Amino acid sequence: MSDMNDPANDKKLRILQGAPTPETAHGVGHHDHDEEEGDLTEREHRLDLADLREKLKEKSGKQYWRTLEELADDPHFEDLLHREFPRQASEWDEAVDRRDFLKLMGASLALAGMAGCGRPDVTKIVPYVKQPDGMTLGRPNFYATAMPFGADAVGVLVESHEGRPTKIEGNPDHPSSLGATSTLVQASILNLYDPDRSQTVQQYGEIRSWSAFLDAAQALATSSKATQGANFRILSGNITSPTLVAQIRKLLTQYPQAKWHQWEPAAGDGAREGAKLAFGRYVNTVYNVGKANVIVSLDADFLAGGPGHLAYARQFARRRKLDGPDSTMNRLYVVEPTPSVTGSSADHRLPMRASQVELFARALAAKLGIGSGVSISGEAAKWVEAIAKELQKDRGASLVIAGEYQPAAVHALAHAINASLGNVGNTLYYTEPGDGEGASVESLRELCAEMDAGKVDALLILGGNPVYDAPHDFDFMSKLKKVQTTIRLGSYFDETSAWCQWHVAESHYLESWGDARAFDGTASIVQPLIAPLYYTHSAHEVIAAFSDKPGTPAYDSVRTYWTEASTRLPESADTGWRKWLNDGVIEGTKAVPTTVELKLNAASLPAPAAAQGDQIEFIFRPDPNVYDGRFANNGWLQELPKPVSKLTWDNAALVSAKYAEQQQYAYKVKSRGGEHGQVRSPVVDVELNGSKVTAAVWTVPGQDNNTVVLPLGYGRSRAGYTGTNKGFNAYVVRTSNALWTATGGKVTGTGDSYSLASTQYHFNMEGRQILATATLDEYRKKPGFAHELGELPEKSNSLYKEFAYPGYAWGMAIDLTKCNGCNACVVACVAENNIPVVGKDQVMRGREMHWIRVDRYYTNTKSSTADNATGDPSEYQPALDNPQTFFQPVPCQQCENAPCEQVCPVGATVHSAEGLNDMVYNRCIGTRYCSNNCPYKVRRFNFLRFQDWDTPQLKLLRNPEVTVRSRGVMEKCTYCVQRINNVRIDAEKEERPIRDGEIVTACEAACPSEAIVFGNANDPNSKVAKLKAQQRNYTLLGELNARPRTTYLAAVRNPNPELEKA
Amino acid sequence: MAQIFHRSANLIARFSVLALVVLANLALAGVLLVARSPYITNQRLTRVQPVQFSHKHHVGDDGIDCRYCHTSVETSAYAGIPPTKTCMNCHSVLFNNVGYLEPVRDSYRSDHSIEWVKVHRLADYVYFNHSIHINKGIGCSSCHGPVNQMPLIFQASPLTMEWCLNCHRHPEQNVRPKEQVFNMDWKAPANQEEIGKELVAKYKIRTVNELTSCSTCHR
Amino acid sequence: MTEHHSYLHGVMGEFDTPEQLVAAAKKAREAGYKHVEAYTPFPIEGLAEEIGFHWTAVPLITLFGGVSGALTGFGLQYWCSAITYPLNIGGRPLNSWPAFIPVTFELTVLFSAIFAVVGMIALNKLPQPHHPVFNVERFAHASTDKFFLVIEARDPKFQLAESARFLQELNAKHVSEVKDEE
Amino acid sequence: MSATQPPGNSGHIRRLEPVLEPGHTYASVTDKIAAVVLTRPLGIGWLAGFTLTFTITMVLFISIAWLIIKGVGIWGINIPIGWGFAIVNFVWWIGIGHAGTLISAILFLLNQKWRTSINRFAEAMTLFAVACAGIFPLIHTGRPWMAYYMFPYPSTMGIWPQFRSPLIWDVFAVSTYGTVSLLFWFVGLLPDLATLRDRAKQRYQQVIYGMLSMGWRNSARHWHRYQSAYLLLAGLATPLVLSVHTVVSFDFAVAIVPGWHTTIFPPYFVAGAIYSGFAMVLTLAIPLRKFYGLEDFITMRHLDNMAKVMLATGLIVAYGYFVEFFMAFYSGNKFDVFLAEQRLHGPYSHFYYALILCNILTPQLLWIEKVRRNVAALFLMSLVINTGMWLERFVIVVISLTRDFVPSAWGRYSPTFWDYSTFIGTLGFFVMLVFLFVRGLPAIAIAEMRELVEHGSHSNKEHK
Repeated sequence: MSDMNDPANDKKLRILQGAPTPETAHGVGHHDHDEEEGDLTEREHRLDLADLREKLKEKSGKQYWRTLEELADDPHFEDLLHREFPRQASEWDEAVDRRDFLKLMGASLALAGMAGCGRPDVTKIVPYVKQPDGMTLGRPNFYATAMPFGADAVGVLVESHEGRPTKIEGNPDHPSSLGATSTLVQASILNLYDPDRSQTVQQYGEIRSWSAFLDAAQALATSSKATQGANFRILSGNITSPTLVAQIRKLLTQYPQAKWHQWEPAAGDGAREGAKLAFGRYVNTVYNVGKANVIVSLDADFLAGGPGHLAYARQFARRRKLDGPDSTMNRLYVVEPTPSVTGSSADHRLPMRASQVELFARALAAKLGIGSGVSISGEAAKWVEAIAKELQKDRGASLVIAGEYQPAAVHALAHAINASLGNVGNTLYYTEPGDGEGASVESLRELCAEMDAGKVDALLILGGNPVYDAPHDFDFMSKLKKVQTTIRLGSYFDETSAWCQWHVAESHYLESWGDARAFDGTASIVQPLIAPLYYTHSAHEVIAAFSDKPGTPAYDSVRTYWTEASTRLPESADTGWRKWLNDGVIEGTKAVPTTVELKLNAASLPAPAAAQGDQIEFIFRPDPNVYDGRFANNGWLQELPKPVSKLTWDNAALVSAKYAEQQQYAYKVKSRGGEHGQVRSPVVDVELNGSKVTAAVWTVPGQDNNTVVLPLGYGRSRAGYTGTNKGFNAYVVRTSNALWTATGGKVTGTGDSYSLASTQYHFNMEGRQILATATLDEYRKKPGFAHELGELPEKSNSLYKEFAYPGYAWGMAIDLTKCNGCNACVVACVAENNIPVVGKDQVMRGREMHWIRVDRYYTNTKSSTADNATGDPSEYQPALDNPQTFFQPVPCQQCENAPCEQVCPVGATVHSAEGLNDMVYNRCIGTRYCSNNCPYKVRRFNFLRFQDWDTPQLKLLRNPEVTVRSRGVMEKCTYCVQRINNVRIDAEKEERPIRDGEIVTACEAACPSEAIVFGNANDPNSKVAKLKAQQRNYTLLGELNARPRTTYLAAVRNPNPELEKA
Repeated sequence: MAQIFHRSANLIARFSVLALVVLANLALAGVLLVARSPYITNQRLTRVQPVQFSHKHHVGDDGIDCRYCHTSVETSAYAGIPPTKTCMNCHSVLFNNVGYLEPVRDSYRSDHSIEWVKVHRLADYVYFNHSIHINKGIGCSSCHGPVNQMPLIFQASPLTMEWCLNCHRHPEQNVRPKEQVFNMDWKAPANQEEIGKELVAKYKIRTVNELTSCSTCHR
Repeated sequence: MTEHHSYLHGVMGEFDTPEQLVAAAKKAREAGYKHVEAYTPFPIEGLAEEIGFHWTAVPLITLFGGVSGALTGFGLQYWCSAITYPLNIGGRPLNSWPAFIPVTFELTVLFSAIFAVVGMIALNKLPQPHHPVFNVERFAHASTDKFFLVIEARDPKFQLAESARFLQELNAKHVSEVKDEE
Repeated sequence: MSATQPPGNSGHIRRLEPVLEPGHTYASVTDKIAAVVLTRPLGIGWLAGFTLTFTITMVLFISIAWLIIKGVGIWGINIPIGWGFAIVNFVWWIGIGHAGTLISAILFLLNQKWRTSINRFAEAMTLFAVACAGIFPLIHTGRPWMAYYMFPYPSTMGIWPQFRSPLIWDVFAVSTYGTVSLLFWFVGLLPDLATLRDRAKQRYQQVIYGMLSMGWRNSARHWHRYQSAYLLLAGLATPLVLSVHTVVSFDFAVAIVPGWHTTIFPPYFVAGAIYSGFAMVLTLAIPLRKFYGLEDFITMRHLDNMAKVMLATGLIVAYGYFVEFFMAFYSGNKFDVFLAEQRLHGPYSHFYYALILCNILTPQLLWIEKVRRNVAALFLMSLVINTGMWLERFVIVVISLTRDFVPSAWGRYSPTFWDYSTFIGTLGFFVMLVFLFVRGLPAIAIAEMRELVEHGSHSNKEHK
């Protein structure tokens, strides 16, 4: 920790301003002071055991291992390994625990050095030789960049401590962020420091130098020249980087015969094809969710997934901002097969199997006079009636959104409906699609066919992981074997790299130059915050390797592109560059709306597949945490409870409560951890499309009865230490003709059971004052409804006289009407506060460490006191077919009469003068009495040594402003006291009061819905005070008179009265 | 029955009982004293540095201001250890070939940092911020002692929590006019108490209650 | 046991029953002996009074211990919680005296108990592993089944032969002189 | 004149067997008891028993070592169940540690002659139980090496313990109780040590007992002060013994956890403590009197009386259980009501029913005189009751924590191997100490037995 506290520990630091060349940006963020940084730039030098012994001779104890670690990052060292220890070297590739391997090394080298463990007497200060300008030691700098993701890019501001990026915040100026971040964005910084990341260029698993690769690439280039690249293929995912696209296009002009294929396993092409169907050409659809009074989502999870979801979530939440009973709300209808974040926060939600949604869309369209009517029955019919009426009422201010995983027809119908309602131009508009976002299964099919036919000699795979995620009927691996030269650019040596001849380690977006377009076309420069930690390279450099200018640094490519492109922009690159970097967006790049005319003849649409009775329908969805599998090795995301199912570390075949009952699936809550911890769930074989996968079953209330969800992204065989062999691989049963919805499979119980780690099993509130809810009408009738379940006792009831808080009184208000349970706050908290990952076993024991948790309750279910229901999914009750779902983030409530403080024997948790419930880690002896006495159970205990003190990369990641807790101490949320203190110190220096909104907690900053507000409750004009003044404001378990500083604003939904009474 | 013990046993017995009690108490007192002794606090302990830098010479004799080297002391939590460049500003000209400055020149040439041995070392979980103290009129010498008289720098204060609290509980006893903050020779005047009180009010120094809250220093 | 340089401690008479001993002690006092000591295998009510020992300071010492314990207990807690480092603990008052009662009570008991025992031992001038009476062979029975009366030499009325005879007249069994070497 | 034998009510007298079988002289009691320590050779039984318990003690130390190395995570505890076996065992052992001082102090003040022959080893048992109990609060902390933070000493940090916390009260209560019990025990031992010194044949025995007895010489003056001190100690120990388990019960009663936050706890914890304490005394006394032939001293009368005490305290405990439920429903507090139902229907209900069986139903057999006079039955009963009392603590500590305020945070608890090994380890440790005690020190207060002979002779005269 002292290393972390001491800014001067980073030697040779450069902040990447203006245009440094990659060389100058070398070797940032070395924090180990007692070691020399070997200059590894010259290519020739080779290690042998003698040098190694030499290097390690005088080192001992920790230094010894550190040196070994450092050496391990030296390609020549790996080179050496392969010469000296071929067998273990293979282990190395499989990215088993690196430290184990190093220990093995140490042993085999028979080196002394176990001595001298324990804290050294002297610590060193290692100042700069030449301090970079523009930085102050100990004050973090923030740099704007963007995280490219799928067909979108999220603009972020990255906090950098002396050159170490430690935390990602949203960029308010960026359209895809508006200041918010998602779980994936927050967690992406952990990937940067992931020790399992691939670190060098390899050929057949042997370490090669970059120059060696360049030579090979050039050789290939020249040979391809002859055939005009006829046998040369590029495979990539969706690319939003204008520069990269331009580079590829340029390459393709040099090799006219060469082809570029694109494949995204978790991005549906329904939207593109739908547009084609509707308008005869590809266009992007951009929504103005904020302008819509009525929103109909046809299986679209637009609040938590897909391009622009952060912006949509914010716009949506702003339309649900309640200042008082007279405020208005928008209304959201969701039709979907399995509960999503969007569905869970809808005013009306209708479970419907995926294949039926098209039928529903047609019925709705017909009601609105588009195409011919189709028969739809039951609840759905009532819905069509009601929705149609509403849409008509709100012409021009309504919106129909089709889901990413729905077929083209649904999208086309949505376009048609929006057009007929005059929504185009109001609540949505169309833009020209970016080149390079054409990923589709057909593209991959074509490639596979050619590979099979032996037409491909050279295949360049940029990112992705086709061997793992291609439809299994393509059998990509065997096709790959037929290709002579295969080159893979990937950040991990994964399933695909294992079968490729060349593997080039890919740079993280935080350590390489690039650019990316947001969902609305706005482009940003991706600037690195740190020089590559390992010998990694970006796609720009790899493409350049095949061009006539091999070895062009990414920076040059990007800069050149924008120099040209800027002619069309208000500012030229030379003048604008700094501004672009500073703002994080390039002015004038936002795509202009394009006009389209509807060519769709709804009547001519092929008849949708009829409902197959109660035949089981399997749907594939990307996992909310690991997405298509690319985040599988990210511990933060693995341990993050999935928004609706609250599962961690695994995926499971999700089934409805009724289905589970029909199949008599028995869940056993184990005494280990129990309700939040270990649940033994039945294991089933899923046979589909001629192949089989074995999966654990998990019940998701509100799922369509005949639907089984198979989440993608798990069952990785070469993900890394964290992600390998977690969950089951749904790609195994996924075929190209049924990418999203499949039928004809069957589920058979195996009789076994499997332990799943769930952080919340019990979903009923047992009639306690925990999550107050009402409909808009009820709220208007009775604005104080939240206080019915019991209220704060009068302060005068207290025997004691109150402590006064004359200065600041920090408080938080969480608006449950806005919260959609997306979990961004949880990961943000983990990132900000150095919260350790404990692993599945510990989660199963009920020892997860998250300081803020998002509870999920089903309000209309039976409590377990009533008729001894269990109150958990192991038992069916009709309400579970379509329960009312609510989310509640629970951080430490910072009680003024804190029960935890009173029982601590050593005063390790006491109250600050500003009403914070301070937790003093270094005083804590770990009696856990405070946690027992905490009614909200928000305290977390280090039962074992959960922190990783060994891996150097993770030391770089840590936030130096927060103590790293070790074994045996209690920890908890402190309202990000480090942020409070830093802001306060600045204010004190200027002798002015702290402004409202000047302190932003990590969770507040991340929240897309602006549901969390922090501030000074003593200041009547502060946002938080105003919220607390609302009648909706209530206290969790107020009757206990703990007087929390964190209060909640009751959840209000806005259902359609017609559907209500129906 | 035979006498078991010699009569001297009486004295021995009583004395040893007494001794036991006394020793136990002495041991306890001893532990408490050692915990406050330089042996534990590293007070007044000079360290061997790569360059035997003399604050006495640079501050005392040459009268160089603290902030010339410790640039960020007014703005950041860390006072900042000067980069080699700062040394070279002068020593590229002065004493530019004396042997004992070779490490500096070498560092500058080879671009490898000089590794100083840390003298003032706070526990990892203490978050001390230089700038706020400087800005509220707490002088360097209040904690670092008469640096201008130290040929080799050493830790002048015990840096125990007790010691920190003394000042956080009675800021008026240590606060000085801001213009005196970098004055190494400043001595508290006779009427420090009253001046102190005025300054505390003037500089809007927070209440003792706030200054002694745990989260003021621990996070 | 070498006899040279030995001095006389007193004469000791042995009795079979408590009753005899009490009677003898009574007689001895009536006979005007001041320094008489009795040894019995178990406490005998009234015996101490018979040999002229009426008042013991043990209760007073204990009381003192109790009072000081109570003061220490409450004082310590009050000082720690309200004076030296007043901290807001869950909104409870700095001087939460009800919460301070248990510790105060415990320390009261602890101190008085220690004072009682230490006081008793000290007043009895223990530890004193060596004592002239131990030189008498039969004195071992003092911790089993015999009752002893000793007239000490320092008694002004003491004369070896005289006092020994006096004891025999009280039909003490073995009358022996209690010696000890310098 | 023993209080249990009012003259004139001679019919009553005949049915009561004496607390000491007739025919004993000062010498005989002394010989018989001292012999156990001084002359009796080490029996194979003793050796075997000691070896076994010593081995188990080693298991305890290994468990603790592993705990220090790895952390409390090796146990089954989690969030929300922050306290598990460790605290259960702590409360249980402390409870057991109550009988000794109670017998010595309260029965002494009540002038119950029958206490004489059992108080010595009851006190010893108390000390050993407290020793076992003391282990747990220490090792259950996350950082045991920091436990000294709990003591008020002038630290360089300038901070002090937080005296509002029941855990601090525990620290003081338990350490005080341990110290006072030790003093009480030692004072009682003083004359007996002297007796052993005088009867010892080997030199080393003479020296050791000589030192321990500090040169006690049975002087009348000494006896006088001795008695006054002993009386005072008894007077002090009486409120103390009641306070200790009251304070322990505060650990729970002061907290807000449903199932803990109950005003009935102090009285029924104390009753429960005495309950289990006497049970343990029986568990030890019955084999002891058998193997060392002390039936004359520990007569049926003692067993009978102890059985009656257990019956009485058992009923108080039963009342406590009832009141818990009554208050839950009477108060209508939804959390308490819910918890009460959970005890009956929840995942751990079987523990609760087992508890009722052991602590309330079975002991009712003690109404029957035949049972009270059947040594084997009493022995079994004592074991059952101690099991029950352990279950009671488990129910209180664990079940309450599994179902507290926020349903989303509910959890469950299951002990691990190390939980069990630590608990069993303390059992071995306890018995080992008892083994050492019976061989090293007089298990029965000799001097007081001589007194008893004295009184016995008187009362016998009267009856003739």
